[in-house]
Amino acid sequence: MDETAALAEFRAETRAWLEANCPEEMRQPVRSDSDICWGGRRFVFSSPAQKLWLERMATRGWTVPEWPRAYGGGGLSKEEARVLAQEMRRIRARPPLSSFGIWMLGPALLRYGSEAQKAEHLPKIARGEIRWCQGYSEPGAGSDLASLRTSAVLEGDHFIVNGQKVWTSYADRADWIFCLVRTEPDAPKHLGISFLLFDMESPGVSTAPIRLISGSSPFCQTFFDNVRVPRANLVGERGRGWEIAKYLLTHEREMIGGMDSGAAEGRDGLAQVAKRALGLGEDGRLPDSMLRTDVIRQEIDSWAFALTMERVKDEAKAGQGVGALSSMLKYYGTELNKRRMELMMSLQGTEGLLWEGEDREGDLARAWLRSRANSIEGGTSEVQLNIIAKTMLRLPAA
Amino acid sequence: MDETAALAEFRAETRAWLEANCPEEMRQPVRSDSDICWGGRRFVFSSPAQKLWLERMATRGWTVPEWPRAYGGGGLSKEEARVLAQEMRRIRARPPLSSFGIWMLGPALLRYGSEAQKAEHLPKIARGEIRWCQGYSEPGAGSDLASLRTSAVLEGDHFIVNGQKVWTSYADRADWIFCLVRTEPDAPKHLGISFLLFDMESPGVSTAPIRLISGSSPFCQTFFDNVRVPRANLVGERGRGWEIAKYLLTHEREMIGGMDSGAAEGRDGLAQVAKRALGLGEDGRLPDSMLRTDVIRQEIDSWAFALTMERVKDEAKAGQGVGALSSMLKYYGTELNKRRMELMMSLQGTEGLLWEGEDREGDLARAWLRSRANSIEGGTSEVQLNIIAKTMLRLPAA
Amino acid sequence: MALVLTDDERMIRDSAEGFFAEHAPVAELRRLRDSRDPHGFDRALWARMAEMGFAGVAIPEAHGGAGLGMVAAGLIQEAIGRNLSLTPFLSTSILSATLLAKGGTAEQKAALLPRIAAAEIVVALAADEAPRHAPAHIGTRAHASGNGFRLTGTKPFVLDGHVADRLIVAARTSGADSEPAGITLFLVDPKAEGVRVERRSLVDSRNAARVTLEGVQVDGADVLGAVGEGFALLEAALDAGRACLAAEMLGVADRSFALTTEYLRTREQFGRPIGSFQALQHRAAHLFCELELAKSVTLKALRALDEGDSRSAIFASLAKAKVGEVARLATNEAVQMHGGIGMTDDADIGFYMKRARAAAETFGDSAFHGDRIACLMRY
Amino acid sequence: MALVLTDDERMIRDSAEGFFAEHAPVAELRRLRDSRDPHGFDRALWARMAEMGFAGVAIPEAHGGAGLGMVAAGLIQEAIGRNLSLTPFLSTSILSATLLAKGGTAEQKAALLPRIAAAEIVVALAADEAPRHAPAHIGTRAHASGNGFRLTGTKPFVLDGHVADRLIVAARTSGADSEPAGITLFLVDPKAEGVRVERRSLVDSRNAARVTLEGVQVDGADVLGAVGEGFALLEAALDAGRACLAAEMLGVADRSFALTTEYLRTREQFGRPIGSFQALQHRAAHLFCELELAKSVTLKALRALDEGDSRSAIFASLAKAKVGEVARLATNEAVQMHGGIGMTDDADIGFYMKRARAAAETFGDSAFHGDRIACLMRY
Repeated sequence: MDETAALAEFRAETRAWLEANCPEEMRQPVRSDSDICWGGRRFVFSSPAQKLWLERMATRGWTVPEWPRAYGGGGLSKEEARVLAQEMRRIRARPPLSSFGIWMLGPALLRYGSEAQKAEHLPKIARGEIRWCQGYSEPGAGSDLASLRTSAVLEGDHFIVNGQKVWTSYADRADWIFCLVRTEPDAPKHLGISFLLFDMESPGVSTAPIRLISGSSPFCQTFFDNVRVPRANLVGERGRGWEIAKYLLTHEREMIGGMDSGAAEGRDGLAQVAKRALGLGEDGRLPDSMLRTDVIRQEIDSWAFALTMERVKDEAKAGQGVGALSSMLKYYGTELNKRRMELMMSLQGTEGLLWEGEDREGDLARAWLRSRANSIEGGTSEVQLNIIAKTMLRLPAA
Repeated sequence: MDETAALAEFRAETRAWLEANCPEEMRQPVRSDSDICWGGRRFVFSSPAQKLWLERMATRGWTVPEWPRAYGGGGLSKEEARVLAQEMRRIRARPPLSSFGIWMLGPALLRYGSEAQKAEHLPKIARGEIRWCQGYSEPGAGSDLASLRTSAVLEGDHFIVNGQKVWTSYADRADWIFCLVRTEPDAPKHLGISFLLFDMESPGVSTAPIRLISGSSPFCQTFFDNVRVPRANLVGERGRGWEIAKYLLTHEREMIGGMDSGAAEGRDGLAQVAKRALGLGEDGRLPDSMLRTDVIRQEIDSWAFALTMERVKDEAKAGQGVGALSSMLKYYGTELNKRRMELMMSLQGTEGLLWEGEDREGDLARAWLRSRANSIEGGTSEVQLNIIAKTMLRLPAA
Repeated sequence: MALVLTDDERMIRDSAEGFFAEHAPVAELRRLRDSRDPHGFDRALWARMAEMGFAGVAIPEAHGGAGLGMVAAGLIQEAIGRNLSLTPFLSTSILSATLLAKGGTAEQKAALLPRIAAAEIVVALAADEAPRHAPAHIGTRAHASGNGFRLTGTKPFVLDGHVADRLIVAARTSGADSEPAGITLFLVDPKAEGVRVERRSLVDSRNAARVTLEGVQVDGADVLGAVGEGFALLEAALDAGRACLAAEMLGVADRSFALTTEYLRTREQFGRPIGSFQALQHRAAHLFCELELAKSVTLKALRALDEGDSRSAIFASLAKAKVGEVARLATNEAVQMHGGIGMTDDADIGFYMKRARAAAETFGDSAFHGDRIACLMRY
Repeated sequence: MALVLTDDERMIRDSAEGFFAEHAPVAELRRLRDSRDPHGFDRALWARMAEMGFAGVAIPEAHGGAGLGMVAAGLIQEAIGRNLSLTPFLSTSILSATLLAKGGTAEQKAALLPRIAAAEIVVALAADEAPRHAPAHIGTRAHASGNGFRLTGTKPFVLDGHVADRLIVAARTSGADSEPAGITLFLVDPKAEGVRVERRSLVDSRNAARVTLEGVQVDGADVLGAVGEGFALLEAALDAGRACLAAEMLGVADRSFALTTEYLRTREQFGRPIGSFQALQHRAAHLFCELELAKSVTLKALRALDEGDSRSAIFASLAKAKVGEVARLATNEAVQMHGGIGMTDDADIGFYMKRARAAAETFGDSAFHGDRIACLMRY
């Protein structure tokens, strides 16, 4: 398709600017967690280049290209944003900033926040000054998120928050939390929920990391003991937080679902891994015929899934989308990724079992274990199937 | 294990009698439907030998070896009956009589029937004089059998039966029917059902065969229009027929579940079929590696299932059974058999698609289509899984 | 090009769906089957398909066709699958038309393509010899004779062979029985001496024929493409056929899924619609996802053929393999969820299961195409 | 013999279950892991296993064992799986004891078997060299030297190698790297010159070692079995190990299933126990059936070994292949049904998933054994 002249000009300018401003070090693939810039009050940059790159991009508003300029964004159109993304990929530029503020809270604030809330929080997100975490799940409320019990009782100009959250990603490193609380204990369960923002340094907030089966601890339990939150930090209407929560969940779902792309470009395909692990027989085929069968089936499904992501995007662009397919992508993508990791483990045999030791031993086993959470976090596979049955297939409620 | 002297003597006598009395023609494998003796008023024997074999066996009560002699049975112990079965297998003797009366109604009458009912019906079943069919399912009541609506209203000494049954096997050839009817329309649904016997020649009974996707019509719809059934033909208590029905269903389930035995002796294994269809490669393996994988997995499961049937039987004998596993055998066996037939079709490629024509063309496709009913008839796979979840796993009701 | 239908393509889809639903629904399949129709399809329908531009959809306009390409052809075939319509579209308008358009001489094209577009003739491909698809496995021999060849061999499964006005026969002019090199394609008149055609009926009520060739004389003008180099041409046509079969299976699967979800919403058991049972809901929801994948691979395969993508063989195999499995799952689940009703000949759903199986076995099943993908990707 | 446990075997099963539940439950695995115990198991437990007759369960009474055979051994290993107990039972009491009992000289048996039965020593098998099990793939070389051999090679994955008092090393005295012929087994002292042992930790908190042999001198008396004919002996021991691993995986799967159904009965979401959701009920019911199959193949494999059944290799592979898949399904479903809790290190269920995976990869996974069954059945 031909690009409009304006867009072509934007592309040329962008390319030139990126060439001039993206530090060489920031053009390398992300190799470890410390290469990711999360921002926040307590963030320690892993290099001067990482800091410089964030500052330069934030100055242009390009950490959040499509947000309005008034809130620290780049004010770009969808097409311009796509061009920027393409040009960044071209030079393999790293994302200047990764943040739940950008992915989740920002879009919700843009839609549901008051003017004061937008002005207060969005620029700090855009500049990576405040790192956010998400207070949704509770010990008794997993898939059944709406049964949450953390309470927020209004006393004068403050909500007094008491309760406990689990699965708060990086709560121990976050500055602020966006949090679902129950403000109307007597309302029907979906209608008593509100959406609050507060500082993690508020008195009464404490966190404890959760150790996972993979050995790492990206999640915390978070406890609230009479935490005082200014009433002005309520987003949207009181008792209407469930709507905002659902809006956020849809974003999260699409993010998680997109993780499998076995046959997609840029990533080492399963077949390549199999070839390295097993070699090829004289007939040019992988020598273990049962494993080869499983690899083939996995590759077929991965490819079909990648094409489906492409088609869904193209249909959305063309205005032909059949509606929210995020549950489908989330369910299928995560199940696929789990199968892929199982196969990766099978291909490596006993070497895949190694846990600690020299070099990167244990990486594969950890990634395998990590993948098991994909079909649980952000709404379990079972919840996604329920949603599909109800919204896409219009099957009657149980 | 050593056989007791008495059992050894019984074996010797049985062997001698069978040798002397089983016609040579009755020692051939069953090749077509006409080789099966169903008995009944209108049955036409396919050969004098078939008739003779039935008469001789019936005279000894060996069409129903374990039934009491008083009702036309052989009065054998479990051990003697096993010896008889072994000796019949030894000379490949055909069953002298196949009948729903033997498999289903007989055991139920022995347990629930009145003395008069036993004396009236059991000897005729044993001698193959009366052929029975089963009136259970109705158009609106498939898996939910207990919601049946065929009514039986008592008027004086007769029930007046009105309604409709479906899936009545061979109703068009049967002499009598054992039938579930609703006698208490106001009772809770499981408590209003009664178990009636009546003659298919009664005025008001009519049948219409159902054509299946396989082209054959073993089943009928059966209609009852003011059929008068003597009150004495009620089996067990009025309103307690559901218990009898369940007892029968367990028998049926075990019969259907046992149909897969891919790796069992005596039947051509799937691997053999695959070898004939595909040949072997130079490495001694089937040349199509994906199909070979599927064949291997199917053979593993078939073998594991056959061993499970063996273990369940052995445990029952040893008094160690964990309870009714009939739902497990029914569910798994039928699903396995469906997969097996799919693979058989794949192995034959386009030849498997042939429908009518020379020789036995169409046999495979018909058998494949027939296999699809296995997981529906006698309680669907879904119903069996419900039963397992409830009775074996004690999971809470929905 | 974006992986989405253009406005033109959506119009074709809608008009094809309307056409087959009106003129060739499942009831028509039933009628043709039960009357044991000697042709196994309705010639009037075939003629109407010419009027609609369907018969020549993939034939260049220069030869009387619509020149719309494979995406359009696939949409027609999808509508055929949705309605289980009986037509010689696949054999004639896809396989034979592709072979002629890509490999034919000017004379051959002029003689045959306009007549296909006009639905005046049926042309059938007589290639496969093994029950399990193996396109290079050609044992039929063509020996040089006079200014042409004499053909001898048996083709046990020629789609629409019993009604074909012309056959395209793959025979071996050199090489061993399963070598790609040495295969040559010939145009053969089924009425020629030495040709025997026996109709064979199939489980899905389509028809095929066993074609036996006993020293059938053809001359040099009957050679289609280059002598000994027919395999590449054959594969190109087969890939078009495979992509269209994927589209047909997609139609079969999608329609049987729609019939099933409708049944789930209305059929009651245990006092509630069976679609309210969560175990069935989850299976249906999973199937929904599989169908979405099937749609994507089908469109990609057709698009790749139109674009001359160097990976179009891979995409054709991807579509045939994936959609074959999805259609099998969809129709099996459909019959199971329909319960006893699904086993009766009165219900339409069984026809979908039969067709899904037959289409999956035609020109390579999922095992064949999975292996082909891996070989093309070198593993 | 009937496919059912005898009264004696049921007593062994109950006593093994009681023993490991009391002395080596999951909490003990946690303790050993978190304290980074240098042995990776509790020597006191191992000594108690001798008192119970477990350490020598499969060793003939003449050599100080209980002489109870493989069904008994499998029941012990099943209890080990159920409790995830850490012991050198598999390496020492099954693999090494089988090799010594079947292939050892009178002197070797007298020297080692009673000490194994008494749990005084740990003996480890150093055979596999490839990450994916390939028992004939032995590259370690044994060159004649003096009145014995010099061994050179690397064994990257020797179970319990870090605590072994004696190693049984498979090395090649002749033949090519992946030929069955030419393999010889040797008894090697891990303290001998040229032996290097490096501990490697595993995902399931078991331990293995990389054993490197650099010109390690052994003499003729250290040869176990006949020179060059070690493969058959090795396979016999491996089949015993595979059947016992199937038993262990059965214990793992069965216990994780029990934990899961218990969780389904008690955990509430949406105002009701999650076990009341039909989709989960059906998955659990299916798993129940798979577990029944797993029980049957395991018992058959063990029984066949005790009876010297000519098909015992097939049954060992059948059990390893089938139970491996069932254990994978059972533990995956267990983690999924436990939801977020299942992903935490605090919950036991993750340990079962890790062990199921590790046991499945050891001595051949389902792909390996599926292929082996087919090859043994000649297809």
